[in-house]
Amino acid sequence: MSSDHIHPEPTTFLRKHVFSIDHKVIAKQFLWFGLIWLGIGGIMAMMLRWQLANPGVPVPLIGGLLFPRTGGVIDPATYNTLFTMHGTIMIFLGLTPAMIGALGNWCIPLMIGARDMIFPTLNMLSFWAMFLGGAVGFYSLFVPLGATEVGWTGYPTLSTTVGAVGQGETLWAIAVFLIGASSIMGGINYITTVIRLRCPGMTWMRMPLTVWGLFLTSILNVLFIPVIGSAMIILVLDRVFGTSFYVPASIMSGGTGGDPILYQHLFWIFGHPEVYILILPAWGVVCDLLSFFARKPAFGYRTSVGAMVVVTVLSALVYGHHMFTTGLSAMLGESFMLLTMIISVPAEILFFNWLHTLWKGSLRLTTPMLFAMGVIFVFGLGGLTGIYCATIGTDIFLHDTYFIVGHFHLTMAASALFGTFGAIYFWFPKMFGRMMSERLGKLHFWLSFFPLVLVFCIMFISGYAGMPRRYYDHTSAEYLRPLQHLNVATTVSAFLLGVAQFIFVFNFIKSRWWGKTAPQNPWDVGTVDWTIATPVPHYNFKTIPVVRCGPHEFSNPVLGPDTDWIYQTEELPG
Amino acid sequence: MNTTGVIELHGDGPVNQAPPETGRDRVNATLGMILFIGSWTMAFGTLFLSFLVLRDKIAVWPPAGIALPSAPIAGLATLVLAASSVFVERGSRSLSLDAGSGRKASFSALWITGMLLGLGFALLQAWLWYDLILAGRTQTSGLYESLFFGLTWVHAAHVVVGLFLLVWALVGSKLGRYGPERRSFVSNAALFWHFVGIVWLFLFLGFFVF
Amino acid sequence: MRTSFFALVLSSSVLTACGGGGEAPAPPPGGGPGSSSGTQAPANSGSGGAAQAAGPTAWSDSAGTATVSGSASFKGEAPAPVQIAMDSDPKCVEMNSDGVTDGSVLVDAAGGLQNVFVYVSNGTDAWTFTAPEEPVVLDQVGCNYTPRVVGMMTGQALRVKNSDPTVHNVHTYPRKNRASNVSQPAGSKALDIEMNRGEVLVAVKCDMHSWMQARVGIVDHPFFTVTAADGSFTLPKLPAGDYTISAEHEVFGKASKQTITIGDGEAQSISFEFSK
Amino acid sequence: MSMLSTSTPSFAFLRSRWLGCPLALMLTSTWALAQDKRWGPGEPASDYGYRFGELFWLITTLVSVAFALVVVLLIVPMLRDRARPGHRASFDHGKSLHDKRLTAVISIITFIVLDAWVLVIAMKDLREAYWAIPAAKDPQTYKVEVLAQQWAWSFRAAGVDGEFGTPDDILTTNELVVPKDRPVSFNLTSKDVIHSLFLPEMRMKKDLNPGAINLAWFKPVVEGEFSILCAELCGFAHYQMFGKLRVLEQGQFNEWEAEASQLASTAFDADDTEGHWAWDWQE
Amino acid sequence: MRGISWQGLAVAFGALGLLTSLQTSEDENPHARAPRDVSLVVTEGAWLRAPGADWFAQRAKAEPGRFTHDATAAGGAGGWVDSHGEYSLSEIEGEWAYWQWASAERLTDGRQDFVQFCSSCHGLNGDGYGRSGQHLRPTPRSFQQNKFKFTKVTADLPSDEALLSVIKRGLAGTPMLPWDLSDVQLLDIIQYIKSLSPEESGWRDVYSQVGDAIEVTEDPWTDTKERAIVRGREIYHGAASCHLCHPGYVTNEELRVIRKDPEGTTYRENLTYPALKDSEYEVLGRATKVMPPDFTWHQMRAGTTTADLFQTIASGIKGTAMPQWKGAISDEDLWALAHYVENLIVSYKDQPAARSAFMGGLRVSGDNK
Repeated sequence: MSSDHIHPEPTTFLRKHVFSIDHKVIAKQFLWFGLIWLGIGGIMAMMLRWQLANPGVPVPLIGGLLFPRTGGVIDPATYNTLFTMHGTIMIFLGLTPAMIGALGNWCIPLMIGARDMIFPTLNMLSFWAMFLGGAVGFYSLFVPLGATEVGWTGYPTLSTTVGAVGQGETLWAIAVFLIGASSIMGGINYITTVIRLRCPGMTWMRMPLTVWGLFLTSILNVLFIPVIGSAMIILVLDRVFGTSFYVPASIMSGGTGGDPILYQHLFWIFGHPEVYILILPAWGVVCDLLSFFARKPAFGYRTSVGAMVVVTVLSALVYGHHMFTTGLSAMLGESFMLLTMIISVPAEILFFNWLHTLWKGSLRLTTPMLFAMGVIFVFGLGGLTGIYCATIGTDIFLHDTYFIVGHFHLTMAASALFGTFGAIYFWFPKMFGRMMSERLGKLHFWLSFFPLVLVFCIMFISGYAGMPRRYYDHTSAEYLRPLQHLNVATTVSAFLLGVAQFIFVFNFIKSRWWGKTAPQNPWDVGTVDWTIATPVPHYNFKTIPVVRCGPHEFSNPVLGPDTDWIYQTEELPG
Repeated sequence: MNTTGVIELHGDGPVNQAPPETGRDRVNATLGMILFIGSWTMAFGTLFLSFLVLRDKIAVWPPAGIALPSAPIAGLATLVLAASSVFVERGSRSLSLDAGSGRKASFSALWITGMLLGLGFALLQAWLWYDLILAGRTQTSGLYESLFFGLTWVHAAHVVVGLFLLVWALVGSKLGRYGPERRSFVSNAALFWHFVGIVWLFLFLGFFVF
Repeated sequence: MRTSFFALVLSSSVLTACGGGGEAPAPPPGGGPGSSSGTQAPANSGSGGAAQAAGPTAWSDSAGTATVSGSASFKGEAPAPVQIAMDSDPKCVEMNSDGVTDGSVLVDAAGGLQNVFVYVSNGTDAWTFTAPEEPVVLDQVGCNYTPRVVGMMTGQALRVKNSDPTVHNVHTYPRKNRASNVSQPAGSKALDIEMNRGEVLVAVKCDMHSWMQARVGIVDHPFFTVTAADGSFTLPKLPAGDYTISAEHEVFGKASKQTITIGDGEAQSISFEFSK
Repeated sequence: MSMLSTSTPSFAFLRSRWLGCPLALMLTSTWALAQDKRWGPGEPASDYGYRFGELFWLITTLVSVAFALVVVLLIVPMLRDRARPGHRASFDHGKSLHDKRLTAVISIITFIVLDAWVLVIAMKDLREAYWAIPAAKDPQTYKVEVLAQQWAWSFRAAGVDGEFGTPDDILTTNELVVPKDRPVSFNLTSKDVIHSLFLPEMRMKKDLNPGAINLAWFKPVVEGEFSILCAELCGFAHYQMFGKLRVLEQGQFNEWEAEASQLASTAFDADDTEGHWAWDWQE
Repeated sequence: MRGISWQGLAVAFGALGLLTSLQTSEDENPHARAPRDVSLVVTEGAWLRAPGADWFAQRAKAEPGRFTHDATAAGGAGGWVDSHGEYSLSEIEGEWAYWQWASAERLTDGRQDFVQFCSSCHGLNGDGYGRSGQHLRPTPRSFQQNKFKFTKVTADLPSDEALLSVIKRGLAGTPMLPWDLSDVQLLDIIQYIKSLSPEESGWRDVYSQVGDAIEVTEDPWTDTKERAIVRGREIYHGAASCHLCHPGYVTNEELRVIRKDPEGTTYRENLTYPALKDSEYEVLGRATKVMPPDFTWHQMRAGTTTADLFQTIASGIKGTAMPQWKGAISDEDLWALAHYVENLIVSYKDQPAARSAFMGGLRVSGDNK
């Protein structure tokens, strides 16, 4: 499987489209898989919001079809399943494949001048493990007693057979394990490819920041996915074989039993690196897109890389801020608070580098650029509200309220999602050989940007007002009834956000088959992947390129007045 | 960093006979395997962390008054597994020496002994379980048994996978796919087998020694 | 939401086509409800129950000629009767100005045990019996039940009267019959309680006055009686045949059964031993 | 019995009233906005409640200033530095020492202003208030053992004699009566799954883990009726696990406690051991 | 080293695969371990008792076209025929009774909803001792005793509608929630609960009676509330003598006057406190005691409107010391009692000042403590 040897061009239909070992085909498989699941997760979110705004009212349009027994009304068990599967799907089956799977598989080989991933068969297995995980998750919706109903975090003892008796929870654990396995295979593949297959001249400091983001994500993947893998193994042992790792002996009955808090530690040791796994590729893409479309070198390339590396290293040490109210010891609580404050520093550095890249640039406000700047705004909001959650003084009140929901949606859902949209709009021409319509793209951006910010900012208000999360119906508790208007406002803006996504779906489908044929380098960008023809041949590079300058050599005075960019393979004049 | 500048394309015809491994390919394969072992170390590290955390919840370790897996059998199992690792390693090394086909014969002999010892370990492990079950202690009867059965089951699954890889490597070498010039799979299988051995060592120390 | 959360149109319509039948299977015609899916209606047997189809002849008192008598005695040192504290209801205290002892265990000097319910437990299958019209009367006098132990036939009504100036509530504790818990203020009309399944020694209590206890023995034939103060009893005339006779006391439970065979006109005597 | 649901889907979406629903949503939501509304969490009713408000609004002001700066730095290039023929971006890799020093200075300033300042206040809050559990020996402390279960709270107070596990212990369900101006100290555990005792007006929240006892405390300073909520997902009726917290004046509270203890001792059934849940107080 | 048993070795090799565990001895607390292999499917349907003919008459009015009265059914006594085939008439041991057919699918739906929503307190097999039901007083209902406290029916067993109203209203002051599930789910759960009654008892017994909630007659005291309260107070302490279990809200002297007792009669000690009473509701086989509520202190489980109180007093609380008063005292007196109790609740419940003044006054002047 040496990289120089080009594996033969696939001939049969199966080898070419289904079990392909070509990183480009696998990237498209991941993209379609991720987008479909993002759609399903999005519909679930809208059903959740409908139930919160109109408790007990049948869900319009698809309610009668999905919940025939209760005549379209979502009952508490269905509601718990909806927000659990919404979380699991959006994180594991939506963002991970769409961003790390699709973006990673497409960009890494092409942007570092390699012919393919270093272990192509492992790459194919990674997609089919993810597919299997998705299949198990989908099947678990049909199991008697329904799918998992204990939150995407799956805290025992609710997730053990004490709280969730059906098989749905076991299948959820197996699905997460399989998706984890897929991420580990992918991670191993990405790291080895980046280390071993960079073309001559592509030093570490000449790699595009997107590749840096994906490389660091893979490191986190490889190191921390096994932690939740083991946590899931133990959970399945507890549920199926009756061990008592997480099932405690009650205070009154004595006897020995496990410790449910152990699962929380294990989950969040994986959990926080997971949120950085989801944000690092988006950071990488945003750094690059800002530089590409501001026609200006990314400000402080080395400091950005340094910031991302520091975030990767620190990400394992800060998980405690998810558990401030579980009864950590004072020393542990305060140290986690300090560490979480410290990890916000590299994020700020990266943030200011973005702003500096824009400053005095020559902005081309294409759709990818709009999405990249959208990420700046949204990640600014999300990141800054992180301070409330990191400080125990405020977190004691705000923990498990809608404030936290708003925070992690802004950082994880909004920034990562906008980063993914930006990447799709940017690499669509090279991937499918056609241009996505700019007009629809801009419409999609503006129509989803404002409702998105509105939805999650109202959540800050309801969180501050003390509205706990994961409530089926806020009108039953006396204290929460006056907050129902916030629920309704959130639902209205969530529906607007949901409707706006159809523009993207239409644009994506239309452009995929009927879009304008794309030139070889529509955005005038110099990275190596734009030096090859569209559609990209099976072997990527006829001859392995030799890189002579960095990815962001824009408006370099040396280039003379007529052009402001240069391919990485060209020599900087003078 | 591949150093060759321009590489001519091979003809587009299908490449049937796998070309011999270059030095770079072996490094790639080993780097991939090391990353996998690193990741699985985190997995078993988590299991061991849980083992340590849950051990404190049991006042007396090993808990008195209930049937315990017998330490001598576990000790024997550890020795058997260690021996098996040694043979597997010598088998894998015998391929890399620059000798003719004579070496291949000694590879099979060493490799098969390593495999049989591995099988012996599996039997001893099963015997440990059976003793406990005969004494009526299954994984549902308490935290100690949960820990013992839970962790040893997960480890046993990896022993089975390890044995399967050893068999695959042996069959591959018989079919000529693996040999002195294509030995990355064999060395990876050996590496994984050693990893499984080290994990058992930690388990043995945790349950039987400290 | 356990079933068909994502019952997509395609999958659910395909599966329901070959799935289970309609709403509820039609019951078989006529008689008991059953269902086409084979389970027979809950024809609970009930111990007395309908006589066998072949040959039971209606019973008339004249056919009985054999007499069975005997006595029930208590071995061992009888517990001393305990004074009942009735102070929770002044009217009861007023009616029992000289104080009342607990009547659950009444043993006379010779060891004879009163209030033992003696009845034929089997051997009467060859006959069908009709329950007598007039109900069995259980009166509440002086905040106590008189008689304390009484027998009746299935289908016969138990008439509970309240001739006290205070309120009582009649709370029966059957295992197999219908329970009832009705209050009876002073001077209100009698209550008819219907119990139509054989059950020996159903407890009857009053929740207002916790010391008030009575026992009712329900059998599906007339051959039962309660031992007198000296523990003696005589069963009503029996037809010839072999019978097993059992006895049960409120506190000491069941004595060992006695099986006898008796011819027409004969007289036999049996005795029951009770111990703590 | 998964897919074989006998009630075939009613193809409800074909009927007209389903299609009208999104419209109905718009109308109902606007009407709903007119109902009685509340925006903030309400006045704090415990002695350390003010700390959350102050810290929250301090962070909000700092964050708003920082965010305003970010928005400005975002809008200005969008308007001023747009690509126009002949306009070139300034070439600056930001590798120079000056740039590195500028980045370092900005990040240190933001760390100090945004993080360090808040950190110090939070540390002070924790040590002085949230984690300063009042001593159990002190008679002023009103001790309550809380046993959470799937979808209800059981509270046990020591009653007049101050001892737990005695006949006069006051047992209440979904309702807790506490004295005003006396610290209330909790021993929290759960029978089945993890719950979280959330007293919004008192600004207190603590998880109840099965198999372990957590400590928490607050001191009510306002008399009245407040609410108890559950903040950790504990199953289907997690949203119905609310209760009433009544704070009584000291005099009234003593009468209430005496009455409750007397009633409890009359209701005490000595040999019903299964009903007596209690554990000795954990410091 | 123990002797090597070759047979052990052979089996051991078989044990190499993941062993599912053998069931260990049942230790004392069934909830020490997490539940495993919970059965979720009911294999065969069940015939469950349905209410009497008058209930069917109402249903016929409510659902026209479904029920037709057939005079020849039930051996000439006349009975209702259900066109859907769910209800049917049958004769066992000479007793004609209506039965309701609960199909296996419906019981399975009910079982699955029961396990999801109700089993945490009521136990996985409905024995009233679930994991969350431990240490609870009053105890969660066991569905194997066929006794229900607050269903407001005079017969032994409640009809579906009576049970449904209890579940939807919940029991205030106890962990029993007002479940806002859809009626379809609740009715399926109710069918499953009914199928839990043991053989020949409860809904499987031809002799048991299934009644509908007591019909709320017209309140005679609507415009003369004060007189109703005075009348209620007389009955409460006089004819019905509720003060034997519930607290007496009068001084000794007033009680003597109301009951027209001779001078100097003394009443039960602690008159102003309720007296602990037995109940038939068992936990682990032991009957538990129940505390009759003090209307100025405890929370009413079955509602506090006058109509609710009327129904509760009239139907009595099964399995406890509270008898059924319907028929024992006239409806008019029942309404008066309901008004009196409602007045007690409204004026003193959750009002510490008013209550301590009132109860304190009784205790100080009255000689009983």
